[in-house]
Amino acid sequence: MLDKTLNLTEVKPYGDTMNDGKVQLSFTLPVPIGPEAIEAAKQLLRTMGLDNPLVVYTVELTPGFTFFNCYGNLQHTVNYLSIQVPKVDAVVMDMAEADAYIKEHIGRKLVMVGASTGTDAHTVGIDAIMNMKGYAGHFGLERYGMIEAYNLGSQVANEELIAKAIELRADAILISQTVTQKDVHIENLTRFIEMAEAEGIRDRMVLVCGGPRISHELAKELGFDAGFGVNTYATDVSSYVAQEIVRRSTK
Amino acid sequence: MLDKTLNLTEVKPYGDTMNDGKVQLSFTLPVPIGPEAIEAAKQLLRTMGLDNPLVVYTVELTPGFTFFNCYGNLQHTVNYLSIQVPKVDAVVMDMAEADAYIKEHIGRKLVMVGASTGTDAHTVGIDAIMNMKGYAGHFGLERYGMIEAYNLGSQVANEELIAKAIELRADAILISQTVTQKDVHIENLTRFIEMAEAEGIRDRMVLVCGGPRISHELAKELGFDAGFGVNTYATDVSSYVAQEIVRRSTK
Amino acid sequence: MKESKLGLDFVKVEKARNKAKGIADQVQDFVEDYTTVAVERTLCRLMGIDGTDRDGVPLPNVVVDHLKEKGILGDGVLHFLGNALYNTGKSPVQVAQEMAAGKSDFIFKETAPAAKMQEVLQPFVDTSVARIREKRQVRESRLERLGESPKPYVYVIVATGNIYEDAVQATAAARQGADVIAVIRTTGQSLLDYVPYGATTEGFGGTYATQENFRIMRQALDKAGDDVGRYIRLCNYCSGLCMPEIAVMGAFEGLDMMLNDALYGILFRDINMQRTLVDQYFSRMINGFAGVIINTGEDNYLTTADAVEEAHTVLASDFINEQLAKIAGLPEEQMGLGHAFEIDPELENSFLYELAQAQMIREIFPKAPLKYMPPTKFMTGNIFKGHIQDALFNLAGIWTGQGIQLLGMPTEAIHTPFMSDRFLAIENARYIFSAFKDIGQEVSFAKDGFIRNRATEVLGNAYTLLEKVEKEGLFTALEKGYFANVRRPRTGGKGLEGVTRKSPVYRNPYIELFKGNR
Amino acid sequence: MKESKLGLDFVKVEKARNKAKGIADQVQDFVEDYTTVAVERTLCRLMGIDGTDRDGVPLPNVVVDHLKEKGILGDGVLHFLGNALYNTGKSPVQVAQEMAAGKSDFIFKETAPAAKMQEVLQPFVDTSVARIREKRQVRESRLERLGESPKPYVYVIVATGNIYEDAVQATAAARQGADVIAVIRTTGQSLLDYVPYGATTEGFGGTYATQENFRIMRQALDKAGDDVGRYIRLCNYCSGLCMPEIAVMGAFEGLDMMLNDALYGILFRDINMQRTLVDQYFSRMINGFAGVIINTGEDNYLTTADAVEEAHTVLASDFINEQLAKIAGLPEEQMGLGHAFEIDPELENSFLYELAQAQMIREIFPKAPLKYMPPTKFMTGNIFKGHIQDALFNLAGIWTGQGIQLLGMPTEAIHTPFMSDRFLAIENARYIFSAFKDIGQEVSFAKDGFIRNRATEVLGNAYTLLEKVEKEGLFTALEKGYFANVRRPRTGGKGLEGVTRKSPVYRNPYIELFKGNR
Ligand code: B12
Ligand code: B12
Ligand SMILES: Cc1ncc(COP(=O)(O)O)c(C=O)c1O
Ligand SMILES: Cc1ncc(COP(=O)(O)O)c(C=O)c1O
Repeated sequence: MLDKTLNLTEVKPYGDTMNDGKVQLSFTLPVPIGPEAIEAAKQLLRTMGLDNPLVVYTVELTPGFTFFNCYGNLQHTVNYLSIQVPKVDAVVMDMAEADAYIKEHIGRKLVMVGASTGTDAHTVGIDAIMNMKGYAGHFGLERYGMIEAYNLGSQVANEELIAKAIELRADAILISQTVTQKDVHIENLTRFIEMAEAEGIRDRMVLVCGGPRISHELAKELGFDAGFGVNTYATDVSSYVAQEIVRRSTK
Repeated sequence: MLDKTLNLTEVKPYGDTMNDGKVQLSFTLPVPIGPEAIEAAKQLLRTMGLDNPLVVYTVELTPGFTFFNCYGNLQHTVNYLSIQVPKVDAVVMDMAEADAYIKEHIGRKLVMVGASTGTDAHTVGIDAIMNMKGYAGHFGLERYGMIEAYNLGSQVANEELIAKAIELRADAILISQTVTQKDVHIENLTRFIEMAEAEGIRDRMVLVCGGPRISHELAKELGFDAGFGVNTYATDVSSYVAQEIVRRSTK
Repeated sequence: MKESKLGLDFVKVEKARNKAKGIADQVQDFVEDYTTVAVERTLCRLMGIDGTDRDGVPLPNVVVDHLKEKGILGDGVLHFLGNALYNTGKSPVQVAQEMAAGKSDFIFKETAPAAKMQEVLQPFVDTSVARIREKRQVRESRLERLGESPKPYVYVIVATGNIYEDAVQATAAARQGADVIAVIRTTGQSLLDYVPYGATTEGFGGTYATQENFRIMRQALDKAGDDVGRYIRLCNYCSGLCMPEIAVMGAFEGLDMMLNDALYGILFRDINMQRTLVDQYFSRMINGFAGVIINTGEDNYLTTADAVEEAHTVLASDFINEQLAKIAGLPEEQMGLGHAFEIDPELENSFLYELAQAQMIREIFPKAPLKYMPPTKFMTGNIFKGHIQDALFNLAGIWTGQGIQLLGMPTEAIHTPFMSDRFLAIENARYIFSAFKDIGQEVSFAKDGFIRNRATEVLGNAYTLLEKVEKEGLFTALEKGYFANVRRPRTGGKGLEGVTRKSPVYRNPYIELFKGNR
Repeated sequence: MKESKLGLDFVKVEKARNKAKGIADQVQDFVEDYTTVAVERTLCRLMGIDGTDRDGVPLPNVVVDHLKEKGILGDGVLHFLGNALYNTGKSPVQVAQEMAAGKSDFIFKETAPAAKMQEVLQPFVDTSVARIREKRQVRESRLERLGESPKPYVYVIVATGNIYEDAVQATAAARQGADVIAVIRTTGQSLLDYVPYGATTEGFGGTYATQENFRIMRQALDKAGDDVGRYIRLCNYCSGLCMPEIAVMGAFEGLDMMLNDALYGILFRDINMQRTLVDQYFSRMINGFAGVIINTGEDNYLTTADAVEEAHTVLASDFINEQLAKIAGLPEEQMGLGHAFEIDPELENSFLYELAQAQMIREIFPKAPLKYMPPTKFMTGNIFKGHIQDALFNLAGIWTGQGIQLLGMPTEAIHTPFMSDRFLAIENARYIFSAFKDIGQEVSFAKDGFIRNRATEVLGNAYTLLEKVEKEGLFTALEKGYFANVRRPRTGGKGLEGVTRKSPVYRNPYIELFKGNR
């Protein structure tokens, strides 16, 4: 019998009844369509911990490749209460507040240099953060009175970005990465950190990255100070950088 | 590195490269939206054997329930070559062939009684098999010269069906089951077999069931002689029953 | 009315409507002379009789079954109760309880004078009428306060089997944008000749319709409606062996919509035709008085028959349902006449066929809040394609201005909806309704084009069918399988034993009170 | 032409077209005086120079870079080769190979007479022309034999990074109903000033465009086409620093379509504007002669700018691309002018905006096989909703009779397509194309309605913009950021160093052979 009470230390997927464990899946197997294919799919579902594996639709995409739509009841659980996710440590301030904060606690304009790096040509993300007009009703960093923002555009090589940041005596570097195929972003960001260390700016500047597949956790792992994912606005970045710089100067 | 050769003893899901293991999933967790929810989802994906768990979309369906769209790379494999699926043992004959076969090998009309049983009111499936006009271009059993087919309709009680079958001296009973919520079909089919045994017809008649969630394997487990799923036609059933009866009579 | 976008022949429409009126009048001639166990149980409930005996048998059944056994049901339960009250001074529910306890059967030798009986019953009649009227007023004032949703209403089902889980699902759906929540009934309930009692948590493919379940869900939706600032309508099912009984329970608990079709039970549940036709009359009267929108079930024709070949049977049946509802005093604004997007997706120009059909029904029943049903028959386990089939259905709905859009679920061929399925379905509808908001007034259909010709053809075929049914009578038409290819014998099916000819003393004051009133 | 469904002012359309002609003529005045390293490498390839040196540098680069270093590129590679052949009796590829091996640089004191040079070059010119013409004829006879697909063509991408895996995916897509397969290029290739050599298996977000990869894919598609009984078109990308070079490789290998936009490289890859404008001219001439349909990239404007506000920039750019293509001798039937369904799904009546835009472009360029791009910007990780966005895109495509429907994938916001994503996308398109087959001829748009007004407004704004650009010149317009809100300096960006003024001895016989011919 299904235990229908919610236990946050043993959370299961929910279809229409607490703890029913319902999960929807689809995938392709490189085997021809038929009862054996269905059985293979079911066996895989079972290895994933899914009870009552149900193959509801199959189609052969091309001879030897079968696509499956499936459902199953997951037996695994997760302890929601034990989850700790590292979060960017900053109070989000709006533009006026951030400007006032920088004026009061730092007393000079902060210099921030941003780019979409490597072979990545996606600029909409970094533009959303930096450009004057901003994004979704939030002005970008270029509009801030107390921030001097330089947006170098796309496909900027790591060396070039670092050189520019040194030249401008940047307080923070903002990197955007969108293409993630074959983990090209991880490689590129890792190389950036190596170079930043080699150039001795690793601890002198606040290093920030962002993009649709970036999380703060990932950024920290790679050696950045902070990372931002979807639905980030200039306010998030400016608040964090300003507070981080104050934090560092008072250490 | 991905091994890009197909090994049928270790089959993995296929996204766009052999053995990449790509699986698409969606599910709801009874927790509020946020980074902790995403982490919970990722942990569950890992317990399922999915590497690189990727949460690509989240939305809170109602406070405290978050829906996730995810991808991941399955590490488990399945040995396709070792799979054995029991199959209905019959050569499919068309209507004319079946009639001729019955005439030649049995020499009298076969009586088949069908129904959608229990509380199940879905008749389209059993009608597709039995009704004169048939389904998808295949005539139904009522059209066969050498079959006397009785379709009792829907919501027929097991006792009633068995009584009718005995009265008509049926050669085969055909049961259709569509509603599967809370395994009501399993219960109903199991009860039918118990009753059939009690009434002593278990081995005297060929017992067949069918429906969108019925497989031959499941039917055998439940004690039926054969089971038929989606895309079954009258030809499949008539061929099987006729050949099975010949098989039994020659034993 | 505005000019037809289809160039419909409205003279033919009126002729068809007249044929349907002829059919309905014939039916009504029969109906007036009969009552049923369900009608009588309904009167018990109106008298305040509720609860069960020690074995769980509902008290209305205890009373009515007893009268039936005694062979005096034709006198009507109110005759019996009037006499019992007059003779004992007890209340109806006390009478029922004591009868259930075996204390007395309250059947007295002599009968009180009719006027006296009326007098003792009147307070109970008044109470019941006031109770229903009050619920209607609550709805109206909530609607006034919270405002009305634009049409098509977004209608979704919940069907977990457990009323408390249903309430969670319904609340979530309301927050996501649902305007109407229907609680699907468990398989088999429509064949029960009683209504279960109390809150229930175990159903198959649906949840029991009980008065307590109605109350629990009404409360949940009122709360959700306040939270989201919209009035959320609640829907349940009249059809089956308890049509009027469930109608009155819905009226008591403030339901807003009920599935109620004059033919559905006959065709799809093998309920005896005499029984259902008598039951539908009183049930619709109650729905009408309670301000409940009925939903008819023409969509079901197309789950078995072909949507192109049999399109005209849907229209013909809508005409018949309209006329029968009219006789029961139901205003057009409460007639959720049904039809469905059950067209084969493989058919070339499938959407054009459907557009013609949907627009045609819209123009023929201009005031009715048409109930439009989603694809079900051609839905498969391919949830991705299914989601698009549903999007096209939503498109046809906004394009032709349907009233009630019963959202399709991507998982239609798999399971009753998960919470997330409902979310996706609502998101689908909201996107389509917004993206195509003004399409209806932006486009017109080519003269002599495919769409106009198709509508003309379907109307023509419907007219021919209605003509035939009027000539032969509805009973015969049902016997011959004119609808949904299903044949039903006049004296076959379930529930005939519950039909009784009214005796001369029979009285039902509610007919006068309810019919056409509010 | 048939009457406009939008009541478009075709006088204004012609005026706009004239403005665009003025713009293109100005550009051409500049273009005629220049050549580029890419153009010269293209001529090397036409001469049969292929392969690489020991370090993997392609031989065309070896030759052209050498001439550039010597400062004599302005004379043209054919001048150099003519002389070398005349003096040595070797073939062009031998010349290149020996140069690469450091054996000789073939730069001779005296120059042979022009007529003599022409004579020695002529056999190689003839061979190259015959080779391209033959490929064109192969296409035509296959099309004749297998028949043409109805429009819109179903166009899908493959992008695994591995050409062999791409071939598997492409074959699967062809079986599922794709008419065109585009092999997306790896990130960054458009900024390489050479074309990699040989079969490749490692790309990011796409696969290298190489001549060998073209060949492998062409072969796979021919096989698949035979199996399914349809001709399957192959598409790749000209844009970048190697526009004409890739065009000629495509011509040699029987490609059918190429992305080729006069402005795309400038705006979206920061390639120098002089460079791209010179390159596009020769590349389009080659595409034209080879019977290749070009696809322009106006869709990209809307991936950054707003689809409602900037709709007119798409139309204006289509006009400019049309006129530049015309100058290069490309027939209208090969102009796959671009636009895109990048409208915010949250916008009320979003589909009506899009319908107006798509129909407008259809009517303004009646012979062009318009390339219609799917939603990308507003696609999210919600693959279910995304599938519906794509369905609406497909609906707009069939409704307005687009030429090439670049199918959207439900996973657009997530990854380059899986085999199953492509299946779902094709299934989506086929369903919509069939369900709405004749919708275009069935409906018309209300006079003074939303759709007509919107089309008129966009045309008006496009005209105003073209007027301004004609006055200021295209170079200045690009400097001022009139397109896609991107500003590019005239002498900035990549590849300017590869642009050279032609010297008086410069000759390119292909211009005469290719332009407007077939
Ligand atoms: C627009 C777009 C393009 C445009 C880019 C135009 C431009 N000027 O940027 C064009 C058409 C040029 C393009 C080209 C390509 N694209 Co593209 N593109 C997209 C698209 C449709 C939208 C991306 C976008 O603009 N999102 C909107 C912005 C606002 O969101 P965002 O980037 O996530 O930014 C937010 C946050 O992440 C964060 N953030 C981002 N950066 C930063 C930085 C910092 C410091 C901070 C604090 C925050 C932050 O804040 C932002 C605001 O909230 C996506 C699909 C999709 N719907 O997501 C594909 C997509 C990203 N592209 C893709 C690919 C593969 C390509 C190509 C490589 C294809 C090819 N081979 O030709 C090319 C080449 C590009 C290259 N070399 O990199 C893939 C990536 C697959 C993957 N996961 O690896 C996608 C997912 C499409 C797909 N399914 O194939 N693309
Ligand atoms: C049509 C339909 C109805 C019609 C039925 C009309 C009729 N006369 O049959 C109506 C509207 C009445 C109906 C009602 C209900 N339905 Co219904 N219905 C469907 C629907 C849309 C199609 C089923 C169908 O006809 N398929 C076509 C036939 C040809 O396919 P088939 O049955 O699989 O048959 C083939 C094979 O399986 C096989 N076969 C079948 N039987 C047999 C027997 C033998 C002996 C053999 C050899 C082969 C065989 O051969 C057939 C031909 O190839 C499905 C959704 C869907 N798209 O699948 C829901 C569906 C089956 N219904 C469902 C439900 C829950 C109900 C209700 C219980 C809802 C309610 N509470 O009101 C009711 C009550 C019915 C009841 N008491 O059983 C659910 C079942 C969920 C589940 N898995 O448990 C479904 C999946 C919809 C959903 N998502 O909720 N339904
Ligand atoms: C009119 C009508 N009543 C009732 C139902 C519900 O079915 P049941 O009779 O099982 O409650 C339907 C379902 O489609 C219907 O259309
Ligand atoms: C005209 C044109 N060329 C080329 C491309 C491909 O991009 P890349 O320049 O990276 O090859 C596109 C993509 O949208 C395009 O529109």
